[in-house]
Amino acid sequence: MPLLNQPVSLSHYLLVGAILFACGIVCMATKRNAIGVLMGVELVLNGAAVNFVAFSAPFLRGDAELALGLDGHLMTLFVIVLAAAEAAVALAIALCYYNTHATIDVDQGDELRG
Amino acid sequence: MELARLLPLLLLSAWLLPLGSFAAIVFAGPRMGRGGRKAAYLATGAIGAALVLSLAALGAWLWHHPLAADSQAVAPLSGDWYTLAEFGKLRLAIGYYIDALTLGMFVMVTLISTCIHVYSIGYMREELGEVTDPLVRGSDGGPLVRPGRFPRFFQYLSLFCFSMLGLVVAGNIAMVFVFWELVGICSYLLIGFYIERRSASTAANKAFLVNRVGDFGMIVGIMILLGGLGTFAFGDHLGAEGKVEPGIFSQVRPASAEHGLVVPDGLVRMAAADRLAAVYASMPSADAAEEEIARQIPQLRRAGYGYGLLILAGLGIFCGCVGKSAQFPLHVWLPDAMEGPTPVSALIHAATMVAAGVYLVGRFYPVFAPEVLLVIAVTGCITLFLAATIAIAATDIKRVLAYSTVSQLGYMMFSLGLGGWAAGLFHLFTHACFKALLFLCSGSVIHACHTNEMTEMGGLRKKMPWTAGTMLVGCLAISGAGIPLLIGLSGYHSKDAILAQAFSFARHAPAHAWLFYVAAAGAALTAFYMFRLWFMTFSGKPRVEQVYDHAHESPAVMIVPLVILAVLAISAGWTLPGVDWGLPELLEQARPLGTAEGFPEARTIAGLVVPAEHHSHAPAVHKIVSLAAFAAALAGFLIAAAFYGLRLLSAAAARRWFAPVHWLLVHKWFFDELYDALFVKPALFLARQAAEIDRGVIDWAADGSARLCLRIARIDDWIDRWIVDRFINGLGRWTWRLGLALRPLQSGQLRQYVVMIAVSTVTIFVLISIYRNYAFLP
Amino acid sequence: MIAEYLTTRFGLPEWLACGGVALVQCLILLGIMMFAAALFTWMERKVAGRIQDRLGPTRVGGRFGWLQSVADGVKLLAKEDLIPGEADGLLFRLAPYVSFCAAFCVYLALPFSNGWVAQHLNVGVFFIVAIAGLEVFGVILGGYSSASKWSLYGAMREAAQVVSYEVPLGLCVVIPVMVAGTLDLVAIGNMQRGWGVNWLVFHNPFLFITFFIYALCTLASTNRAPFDLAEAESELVAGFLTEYSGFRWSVFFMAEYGSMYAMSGLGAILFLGGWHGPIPLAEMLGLSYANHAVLGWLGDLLGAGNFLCKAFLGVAAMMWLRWTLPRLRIDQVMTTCLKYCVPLAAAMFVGTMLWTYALPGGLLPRSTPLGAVAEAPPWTAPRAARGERP
Amino acid sequence: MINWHTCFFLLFATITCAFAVAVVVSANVVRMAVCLIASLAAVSGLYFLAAADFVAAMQLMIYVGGTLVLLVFGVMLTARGPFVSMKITPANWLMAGLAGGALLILLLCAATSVDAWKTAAVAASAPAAEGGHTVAPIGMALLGIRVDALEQANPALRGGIAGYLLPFEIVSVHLLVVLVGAAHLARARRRRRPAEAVPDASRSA
Repeated sequence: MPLLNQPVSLSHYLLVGAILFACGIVCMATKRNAIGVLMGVELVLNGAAVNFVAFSAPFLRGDAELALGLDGHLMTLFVIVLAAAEAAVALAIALCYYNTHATIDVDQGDELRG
Repeated sequence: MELARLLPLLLLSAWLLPLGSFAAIVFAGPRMGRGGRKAAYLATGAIGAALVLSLAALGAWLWHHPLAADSQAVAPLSGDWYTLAEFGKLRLAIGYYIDALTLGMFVMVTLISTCIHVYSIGYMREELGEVTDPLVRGSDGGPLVRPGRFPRFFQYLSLFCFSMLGLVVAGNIAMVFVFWELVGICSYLLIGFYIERRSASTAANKAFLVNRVGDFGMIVGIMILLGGLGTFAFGDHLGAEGKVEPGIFSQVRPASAEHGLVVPDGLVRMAAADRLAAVYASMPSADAAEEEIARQIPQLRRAGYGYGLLILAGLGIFCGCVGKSAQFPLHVWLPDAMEGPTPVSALIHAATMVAAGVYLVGRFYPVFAPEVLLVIAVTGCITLFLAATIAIAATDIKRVLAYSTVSQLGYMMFSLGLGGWAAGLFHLFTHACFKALLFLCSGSVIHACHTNEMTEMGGLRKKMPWTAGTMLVGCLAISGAGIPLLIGLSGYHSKDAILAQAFSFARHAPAHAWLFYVAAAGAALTAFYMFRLWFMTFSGKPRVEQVYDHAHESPAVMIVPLVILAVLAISAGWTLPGVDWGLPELLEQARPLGTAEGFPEARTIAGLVVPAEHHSHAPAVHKIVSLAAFAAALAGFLIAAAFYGLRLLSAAAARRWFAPVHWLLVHKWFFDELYDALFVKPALFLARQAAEIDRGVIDWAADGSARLCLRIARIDDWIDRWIVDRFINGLGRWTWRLGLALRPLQSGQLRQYVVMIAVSTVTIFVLISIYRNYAFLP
Repeated sequence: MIAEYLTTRFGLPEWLACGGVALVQCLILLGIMMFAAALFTWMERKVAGRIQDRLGPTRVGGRFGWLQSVADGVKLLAKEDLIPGEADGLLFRLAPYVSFCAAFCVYLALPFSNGWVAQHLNVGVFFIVAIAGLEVFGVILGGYSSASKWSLYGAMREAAQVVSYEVPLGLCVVIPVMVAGTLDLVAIGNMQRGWGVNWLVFHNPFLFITFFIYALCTLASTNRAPFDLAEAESELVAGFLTEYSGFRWSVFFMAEYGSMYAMSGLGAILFLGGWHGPIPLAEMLGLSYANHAVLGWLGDLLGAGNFLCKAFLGVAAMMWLRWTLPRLRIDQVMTTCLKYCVPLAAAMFVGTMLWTYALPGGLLPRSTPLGAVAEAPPWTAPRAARGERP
Repeated sequence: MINWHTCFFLLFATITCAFAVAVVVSANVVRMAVCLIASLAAVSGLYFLAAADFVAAMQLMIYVGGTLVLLVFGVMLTARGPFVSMKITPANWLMAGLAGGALLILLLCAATSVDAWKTAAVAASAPAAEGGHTVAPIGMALLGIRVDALEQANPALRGGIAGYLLPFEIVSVHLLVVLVGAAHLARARRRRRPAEAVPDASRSA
């Protein structure tokens, strides 16, 4: 199987990240459910995190000396932690939203429209 | 620890303790117990601790410099605690100047203040709750009811003590002046303690204003000294380069001239500024000019340049002391100051305010030229006689005491002016003891009777045995009672020393012999009015039954200070047998360098002779004076006893016989009226004229300019309305329209925003990549 | 290692060798898990019986009814498999396997003896805690997809409970990790070699208390009484299991017993010395690789026995508690967690930290990260020597 | 010679992308959550492959808990009907799809634009065994010491300045603040009646 014999490179990881990112964007754009939108955000953040991890691995690329190394890992950690924080606040907002609008549909919350 | 470090530390602590108590009461006073009761304990504790520290400091001093009969002057400790600022060569510092006089004053001030603090705890008890002041009418027509001010009173007392101690310890004139004014403001606050009473607030204002007159002179004196000597400091200082910078005293009395009075170079330069400028103009270089000037200065000094300035400086400083120590002609404020609570009167009269003036004269003694001293002596003499005569006619118990204070201060000034430095300050100390005692006794009486008028008292001896006894001690002390030539109460020793000095002076300068006779007469008058007071108050039959029935002995907290002070009044003048330790010896140790010899004719500049003090202790002088003084006092006592004690003579008849004199005395020699006519009325007249000008001219001009402004404003308004506003409104309208046009873009739809963000990002990247020549594409 | 051996000795293709070894390992683990589940099912009934003064199963398979589990299994397999009509079929079917997979994956990183671990992970502790947390997913999915109120209630309770108890559980796990200075379970286990006093539970008083908090949190996170609110048969019929029957139901139960055993094992490694007994028997007998490979293997085998016994005792204690204590109310459950366990665990954390850093020398040699730097650990070696970038 | 790294990468990448797409197309919030967690778990597998073992474990641990909560909220807030779904119009789908697609194309272009990224350096052998020990270095970095940068030439950077102590502390405090804030936002309040919740006046404004 020639496909399985090829080494994986940085670009492959980036492709996965890109797909995750795009899926997240589409998810945010198509879900009327606030929780769904939140999941889209999580996907977007993960797409970014995949990129960080990929860039930090020196063995995936030709110019290994340019790899981020531990910095990439740490940035990913911060992304994960901040994503958790974001989720906490977003869920609290969703709860408030539900309390005031009696629904979770984000299309109903257009009081601030121009 | 060595003395030079220990003493400043002890005195600094003693000095700052009352400040701490003041600050604490300011911030937490009303919350200190019910009605602020604990504020009293705090203030008393602080001043008591200061007393302990002062005693420790004095003890340390005496340990290092034991007194001896012929003790030599000990060099004072001087230095700075903290330098506030330096302007060129001029230093503004919080400094100290410590000698035996400073330490003695510290002990005296803290001791008297402690007694007064304790006494006040009892005296001011009414202020703990709500106070009804029958002398003031409230807004409802009835007597004024106000909240008590117990903590405030102790707060002021603390500030007062702090100010006085600062004045005493001060190491330079600037600091002296600051604390001088602080003492003034404290007396202002305490005299006006019952601020609602019109008389009290007026008296406070009067005290303040009269003091300002004196302070004006003082500022002149300070400015002359500063301009001539270039320093504020009393003592010598180690300069920046390790050079000793001479202080005021060593410049006026340099060691090179055996501490004789020499007009300093600075003053000579100042006086001969014109001639020196000419020298500068004629010489080629500044250095050469300096040399030439240095060469010329002795000549100029011999020619009398600068001496006038020195006299002026001395008179200026003395002017401040006149104001503060209530000397003629600025004595008018002190009797009115009786409006304050009695402990305050005691404090002002005994230990703090008025003592400050005498203390300052004593401190500045080396700077005074003989002419200044003569002025001081004459002023003191006039004051002592004037005040004594007024006291004879006064019926208000506190006013009698007030005039007696003025009179005794006159004695002190008198003595200082005649060269009796130690005698004058000795009298300051003894007077502090017995005058505090007398005031506190009178306070006790007033506390019991609720009136100041002696004509309503009488026979209180039975009701108030302790007060009567202690007050009798005070009267005896102030009259100078004692066994002639042997021993006596404190006043006997100090007054004897003063009279001896006067006698000695009179023998040297016969032209001024009248000073001695007036002083001796004053002694007789003193005994008379004091015993008049005592007899009217305590002996005979009660004059007003209501008052008598109401009277009662004061509580122990007031009696104990009386007893302590009575003991002091008896013994303060004594010299401890065996070691020969006493106040005169202590003062002798503090005597400024070069003043021990007085001003023999050879060394005076104007040919005036001031005798050395120890000459007046010679038996020939002493015996005569002692007997004369005793005779005078005895005469005064006998007359008082005849009129008021035994009632052999009728006081009313005497008043009738001497009606014009009595009229003059009751009106206090018409000083108030005189000042009213001379100063107050013209001032008011001027003010009225100024007001007229204000109204007629300045207001008219101001109105006119306002009208002009209004016209201009109208034009401006038109421009604003029709040009600026239209522009702005147009701008706003366009913004508004733009906003309306952009409004639909904000749909409130979250998902739409997401799509917009994505599309925008893509667009931006596409644009950039086109710009960067498709660098993102593989 | 074995895969290499197979490749070189027998010339098998690499993928086949590796795959084969992986398969065998999985089968061994699955076997252990299934056996444990079967044993514990029987034991639970016996223990319950004894505690309630009954006999429990007595007939099937002889004296003690030791074939009862087999009988149960046959019965469950034979039962009709029901799916409610309103249910979300896909999730309903998926749920038991999610639970089971999670419970099974824990075993992948759990060392049974020195080096006897399917996948030696550097972050073993975190991996196990993370995977164990996944088990609750099955419960929630099952409860949600059953379209039944009882199930949904049970699932929500489970979710709240597990999310809450993960906090103190994580704290309790971190404390021995902090003392040990590594997340590697094998390293943590080997650190406690020697006599029983070397166990981390006796390292300091705070760790001793931590062990009991850990045990409590384990009970809660494996959904055992007195924290079995998700089932709560007296209130919710059978909680999230209401609509399940037959084989799926049994899979849930296997997952539960499996994870109980795994969590007890984790506790044994973290606190109770892992595969080292209270007496260093293997060292006394000279069972080490230094003497001979077979002797070393025997020593490891002894260690494995030790470990399995400790984990077994842990499970026994869980059963004992289950049949002794009454069930808590949901608010009491949350109170226990948030008001007692979390602060206590945090206090223990601080206490241990102070003990480890304030006291010079604990009972164990310190190998904290800071100490490790002083001893020049491998990563400080020049990178070129390790074949990485220059 | 089979490259195991490639094999597992393909496996995890496929799972990741497939479940990410499933999240997008799924209408039921619970199924979305299940798909999301599958996707995220596979991402953590990718992290393991990229020799980031600690990050992978953290990803697993935090996202499991986080998504679990998401799931619970999804269930609770949409529990009015058993399986509520909110449909959107095909036009919306088209718009979102176009935007997402354009973004995807852009990202794909960028990902493949650098040649060095397309050639693996040492990936031929299994690298994870060598590189997968990041726990202690990350811990040290969070304490402010970069043990992986010890041969750093710049002494200022080597002296721990390049560590992550400060960001770590900032993130910790940030988390605390966020927790307090979330608790405040979500505190129990009197529930308004639906009629009040969406007043007509605000709609007509």
